[in-house]
Amino acid sequence: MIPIDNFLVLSAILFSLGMYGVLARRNAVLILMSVELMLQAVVINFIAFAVYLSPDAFTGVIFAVFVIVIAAAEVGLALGIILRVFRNRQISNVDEADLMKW
Amino acid sequence: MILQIAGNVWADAAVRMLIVSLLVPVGVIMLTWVERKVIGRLQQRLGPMRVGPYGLLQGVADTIKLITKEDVRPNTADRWTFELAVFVIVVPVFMAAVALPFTADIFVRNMALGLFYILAVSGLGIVGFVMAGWGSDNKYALLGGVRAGAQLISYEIPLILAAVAVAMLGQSLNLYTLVALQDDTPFIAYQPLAFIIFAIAGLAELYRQPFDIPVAESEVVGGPSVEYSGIRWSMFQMAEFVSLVLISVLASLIFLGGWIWPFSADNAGWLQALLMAIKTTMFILFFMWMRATLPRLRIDQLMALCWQILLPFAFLQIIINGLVLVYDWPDYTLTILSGAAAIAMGTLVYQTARRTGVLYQAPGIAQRVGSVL
Amino acid sequence: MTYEEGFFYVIAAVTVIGALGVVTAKNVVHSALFLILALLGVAAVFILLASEFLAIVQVLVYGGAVTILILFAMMLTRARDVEGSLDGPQRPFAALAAITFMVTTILAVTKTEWRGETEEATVVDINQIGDALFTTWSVPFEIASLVLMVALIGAIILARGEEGE
Amino acid sequence: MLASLVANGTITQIKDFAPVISDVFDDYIAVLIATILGFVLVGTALIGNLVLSPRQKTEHKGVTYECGMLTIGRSRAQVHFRYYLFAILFLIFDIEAVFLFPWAVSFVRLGEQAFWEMMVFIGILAFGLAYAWKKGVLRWR
Amino acid sequence: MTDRPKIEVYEVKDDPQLSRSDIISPGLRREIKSLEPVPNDPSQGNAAYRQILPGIMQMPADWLIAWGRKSSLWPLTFGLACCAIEMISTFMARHDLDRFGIVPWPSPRQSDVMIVSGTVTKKMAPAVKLLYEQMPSPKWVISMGACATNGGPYTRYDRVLQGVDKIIPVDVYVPGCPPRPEALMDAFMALQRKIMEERGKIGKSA
Amino acid sequence: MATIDYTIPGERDLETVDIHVNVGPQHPATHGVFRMVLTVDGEVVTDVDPVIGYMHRGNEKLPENCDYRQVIGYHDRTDYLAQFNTEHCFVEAVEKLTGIVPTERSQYIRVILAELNRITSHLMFVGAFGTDLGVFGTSFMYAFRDREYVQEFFEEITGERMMYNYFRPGGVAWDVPENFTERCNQVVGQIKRGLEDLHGLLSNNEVVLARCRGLSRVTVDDAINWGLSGPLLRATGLAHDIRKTEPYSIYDRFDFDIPVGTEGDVLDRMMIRLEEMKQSVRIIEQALRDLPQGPTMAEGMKRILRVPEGEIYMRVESPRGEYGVYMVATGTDKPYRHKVRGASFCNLSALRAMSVGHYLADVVIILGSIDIVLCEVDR
Amino acid sequence: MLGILKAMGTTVRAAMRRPVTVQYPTEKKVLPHRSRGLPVLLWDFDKDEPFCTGCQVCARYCPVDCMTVTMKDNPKKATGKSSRKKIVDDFFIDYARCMRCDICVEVCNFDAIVMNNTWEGVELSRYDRQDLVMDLDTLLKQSHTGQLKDPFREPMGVAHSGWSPKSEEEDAEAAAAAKPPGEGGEG
Ligand code: SF4
Ligand code: SF4
Ligand code: SF4
Repeated sequence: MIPIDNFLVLSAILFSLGMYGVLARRNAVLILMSVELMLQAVVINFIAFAVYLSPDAFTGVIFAVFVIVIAAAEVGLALGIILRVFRNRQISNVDEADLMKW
Repeated sequence: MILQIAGNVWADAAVRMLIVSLLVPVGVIMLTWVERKVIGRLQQRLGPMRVGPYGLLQGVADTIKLITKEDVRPNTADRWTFELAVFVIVVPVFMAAVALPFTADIFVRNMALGLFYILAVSGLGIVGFVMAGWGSDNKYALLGGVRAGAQLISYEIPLILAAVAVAMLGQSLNLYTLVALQDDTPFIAYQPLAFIIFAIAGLAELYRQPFDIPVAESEVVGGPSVEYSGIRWSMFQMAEFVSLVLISVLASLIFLGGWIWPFSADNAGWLQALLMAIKTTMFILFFMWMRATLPRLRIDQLMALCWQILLPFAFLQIIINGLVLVYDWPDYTLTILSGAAAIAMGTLVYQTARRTGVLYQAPGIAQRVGSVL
Repeated sequence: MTYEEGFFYVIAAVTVIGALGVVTAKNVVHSALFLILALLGVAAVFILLASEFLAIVQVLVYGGAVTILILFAMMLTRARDVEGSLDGPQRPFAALAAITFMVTTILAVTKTEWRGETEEATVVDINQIGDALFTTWSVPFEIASLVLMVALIGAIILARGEEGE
Repeated sequence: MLASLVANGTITQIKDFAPVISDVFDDYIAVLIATILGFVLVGTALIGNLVLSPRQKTEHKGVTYECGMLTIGRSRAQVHFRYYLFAILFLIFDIEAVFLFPWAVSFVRLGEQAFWEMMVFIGILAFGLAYAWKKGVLRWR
Repeated sequence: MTDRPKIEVYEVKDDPQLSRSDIISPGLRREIKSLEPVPNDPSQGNAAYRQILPGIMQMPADWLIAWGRKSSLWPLTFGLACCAIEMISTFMARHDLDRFGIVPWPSPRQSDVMIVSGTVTKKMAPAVKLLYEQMPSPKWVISMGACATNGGPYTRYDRVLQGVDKIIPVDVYVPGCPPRPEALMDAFMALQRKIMEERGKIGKSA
Repeated sequence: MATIDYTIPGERDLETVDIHVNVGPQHPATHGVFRMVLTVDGEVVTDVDPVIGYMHRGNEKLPENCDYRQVIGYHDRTDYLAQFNTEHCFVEAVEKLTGIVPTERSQYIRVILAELNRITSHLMFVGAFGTDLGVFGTSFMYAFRDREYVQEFFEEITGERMMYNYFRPGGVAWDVPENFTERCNQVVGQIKRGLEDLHGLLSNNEVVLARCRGLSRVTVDDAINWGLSGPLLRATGLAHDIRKTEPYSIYDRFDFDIPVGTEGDVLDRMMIRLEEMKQSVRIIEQALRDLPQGPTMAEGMKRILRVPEGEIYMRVESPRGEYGVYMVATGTDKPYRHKVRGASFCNLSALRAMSVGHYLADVVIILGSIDIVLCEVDR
Repeated sequence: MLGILKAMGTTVRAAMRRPVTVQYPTEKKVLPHRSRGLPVLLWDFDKDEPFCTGCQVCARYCPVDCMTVTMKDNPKKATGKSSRKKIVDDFFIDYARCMRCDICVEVCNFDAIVMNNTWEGVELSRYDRQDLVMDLDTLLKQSHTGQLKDPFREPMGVAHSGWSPKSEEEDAEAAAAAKPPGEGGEG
């Protein structure tokens, strides 16, 4: 049986990679994808704790389901915002989207 | 009785999967021949005749030709996207084949969530088309790729909803259970509407006429596969034909009572195989018949059909099932309601197509031009 | 180490490679494809965690929908594959921060002694999920639907413009 | 009939039809094997092609095909945003399917309440769909 | 760098003339110079199995491959002039080329044989040449009709190419104006014979 | 033609840079080697830039140093789907200039063959149009099945399947075989049976209706301004058919109807062609009924045909519309100037106006509905 | 839906009928008597020489000038076996350029050339375009060996283009009028 630490370490690595992406990238879509990575790491943690530590396993699973759902919704919205910015400013780099209004 | 090929479970699965993957090329070769023959007859000519007796070796010859054909990659194509797209298109089909039983004995694995799994995995192939379209750096391919993406994802929703309707009747996602429940009545009798939706959506998932918009020869010349040559191109064909078989098998499992109906649950193995073969062939021939007969829809009509007609009616079917099951109404109410809904859908489509210009929405610039010119 | 661990390491390697690709690829579409790889790896990790349902959900939602969405958005914003235009000057600091975070978390995780750690992963059946979802968690379930609807409408408005033409 | 069948647990006996103990892990080992085999099949075909096919580099062989003309402008152009809208719709309803599947297999056991919950859920999303419809998102213009 | 889209289209749209030249003539300008003939290379490149396989096993392999090639010749759907009509009617139900395993494909990447069916004008010649070069080898060319062979009735007109073999190597010539469908089928059978005869050559370039 | 302003507010939600897509010269949808550069915004075509001239092979210039008999061969190759109609136009022109009166029998033979040829041309259209619509070759197969019957019949008369070179100033080259009448009836019967198939396949199909109805409507005024002729013009509701308005050969002796459309859309164009085949069958039956005996070549023809000085513009109703020949003769045995008015060319000039602002898929079938013959466009 | 059903019914009915295909290489349809293959010369059996006198009228009238004819004094005339003063010496037809217009047959005053109405006139695919230039022997072979059963000579000879009793001045006129039109492209 796999010790739980493996999963936690994996999720830590994923999370920090996503973090790097968020910090380093400039293209908004890429930043979004990095955020997705971080969320995945979180989900892994949820499941790991759920199936290893909690008596009623499915609570964590349901949490994971909700995380996935909300994440997906967030992707849709965020991409909508990015497209909106792109439409008005013809840019897709966050550095340039610095004005609060245009 | 379980046909255990190898002692170890994994070895058993491996051997079964190996058999499947050896059968796939043979089946595809035969299917190409069958399709050309059938379409030839529908067009009042004889298909292949001179390669082998009645052109039986046509598929073999094509395969040899294709495998000894140069594999060209455009200079400007994005190398890895272009070359990996083929894998992304073919592999999901294999993955889906794992959970799909043919008879009680002929299967790879019997998954608890088989139906759900197949629907989920078959969605992966869509990415391959977008990759192919984007990677080959060709306008036709790009148009075809995004068209394929839009069409396949859109029609996946009605497909899934129809499958949900079946799962509601069977209260299970296990294909064995679903088949076992149809020993006296196939599910098509309970919910014809779901069956029609499933058939249409399946046809669209296979991007064949009248839904062959991604690969339309007279518009985007062959769509995503336009830049592919030789065996790499034939992989597209293989994926298409295998998924044709998969959809047909799935439909005959969850709607036509699989290997049980109209006989008893414990009929002999050969009888089961025969039943499934007949039902599957029926579907395949039907798809070919449609292909030889119907023209192509336009992409906006395609989307309108999916989102404005199929989707609401799929929800309607789910609601009907829920009501009947929860309040434990007699079965024939289910049949009646679903049949009525199906007829309603048919008439709706008929009216829409008949009324002038309802399905035709000029994209807007037209009026301006009319005034200008 | 058991064979399961072997699988785990392979899958973890694939996932991490995918994640690395996402954050380092020079071409947006390439990093999107790497994202698919990482997400499928995570799905496999779910399998190792004996939660089949979640893995399939992962494949369905991320393998199919989200990736297509991201690919379309990318082709829409025409994010060109120009060298260096994807990463900002702040890259080294980002790397530093990420590495620090990773080290600390890994230390924390490995040092901790998890109490009540079961020997066997409890297998989650879809029926249990259904029961829980529609009894105990019915309110968040409904709220989720609201969130989805808001996301849908919001995305449409954003993409089409306020008056929606 | 069906409902009663389900209610008095006939399903559980019917589950016995499943020949192989559906052990999650073994299932997905099979999936892994299938994936590998798929890659192997395609790979062998490509390698065979590599060995058997003649290779000839001519000047224009790699030119992008565009009806015998040279490409005008950039090929990897920008796709239209309508595709994106349909992707959004698909995403939303895909997630709905995620909830539908567990519901489908358990709502009879849970009775009316679960059923109506899902009806509300579908209703809310249907409102979203109706909004999209009204906005003309579904009409490709 | 800011990723602003070049809106060249809109800018030039104000002046139709400009847009025309901008859109069409670059292609033309590049076409003109590419009219020198494609060298005829019967080996059609180099096949790896020539080096790998021992010579004794190459002959059956050759036979098998040549058989496969001759049994599924896929022409390019490519009609030029009047001859194209007879070509089409050869594909149609009455004389059904599908019997030979010959089905047309629209993209040169998937086709093996190009039927030059009709007059090749000097404006069309670069396109024909480009399409031929885009076809993956091995590939063959059938010159159908008098025009494609040597200008035919229009040979006295200077915009007409005096035979398509001026730009691409031709394997089979079919006389006639237009050739009967049977003549085209006969050409295909001649091509099949040729493939079987030359099976040793293909893939063995010096 | 005025330029279109390309920034229409509200129609471009996200400013997309249009891509220019080459369609043709080698494309399954462009019949022949026609090329158009489509400016595509997503799926909508915002500009069409037709490029012709890929088939310009001197069909007008070469006849100017051929004698009048050799010119007939070149007219066959001008509109290679309606050879008999083109020959008819040319020989009528020569006869008008020289004052030769063709014999009765030859006139009837000419009309019968020309009408049969109209049928083959329309069959070709229906087949190609079905393929543009996306039928997997079936309509093509059925159409050509019947077309073959007619072509074999032509071969029995003239000896050629396509380039007949059969009409001559003053009559026809040689008399038709004895079993002409019964063979012709047989062929007509086969055509009637074949038309059933085509109607069943296309004319009532919901998909076809959904695709073609209301697509690229053209008003009568526009059609006249653009110089459309033939089925395109009749689809707009104007009953203009040269066989009726200025009957050229002996068309005034037959009674037949001119099918006219109401909408001027693509569906009407298709239906009109399907209907015209029926009318042609009517003409053929009447002509067969009173086909006179007698010589097929006018008396006293000089061995070398010299056309007296003069000029003439002769036009006939070819399947694609008005096919005209303008000829200047200077008393020698060769035309001094020889100009062809191709129907396809004039109809094609309306392509941009018809198809801008439609879907990519629709532009293809609009082009198909024009039914061009490239050798007639470029000549 | 009804229309779609109708269409599907149509295809099925077509599938029920016999296929119209003629399997060409094995079964060939009979060519009509008037079928125009490519021009061949006729052999005069009782004189045992070709009909052709090499008068070159056909070469002059050929629209694409794909014929080359030379004439010589007939040796048989001296021996009195034949009445022909002149006889064809050499005769080439470039089948690759012939447009099968039948004019040469019409204008020939000696009924010496006809269009080949057998399958040999159709199956002429060659690997080299030079092989399509036929010389005298090849052109005569068909009729000499008697494979060319009954070639089609239109009943009125060339009357349809105004055949009046032949006279010297008209011939001269013809010769004057019908110069080889234009310069040939490439031979
Ligand atoms: S050879 Fe004759 S039929 Fe063929 S294209 Fe040339 S002119 Fe037309
Ligand atoms: S064939 Fe006739 S016309 Fe020609 S050279 Fe011989 S005899 Fe004279
Ligand atoms: S048939 Fe016509 S083209 Fe051919 S040789 Fe005779 S005259 Fe010349």
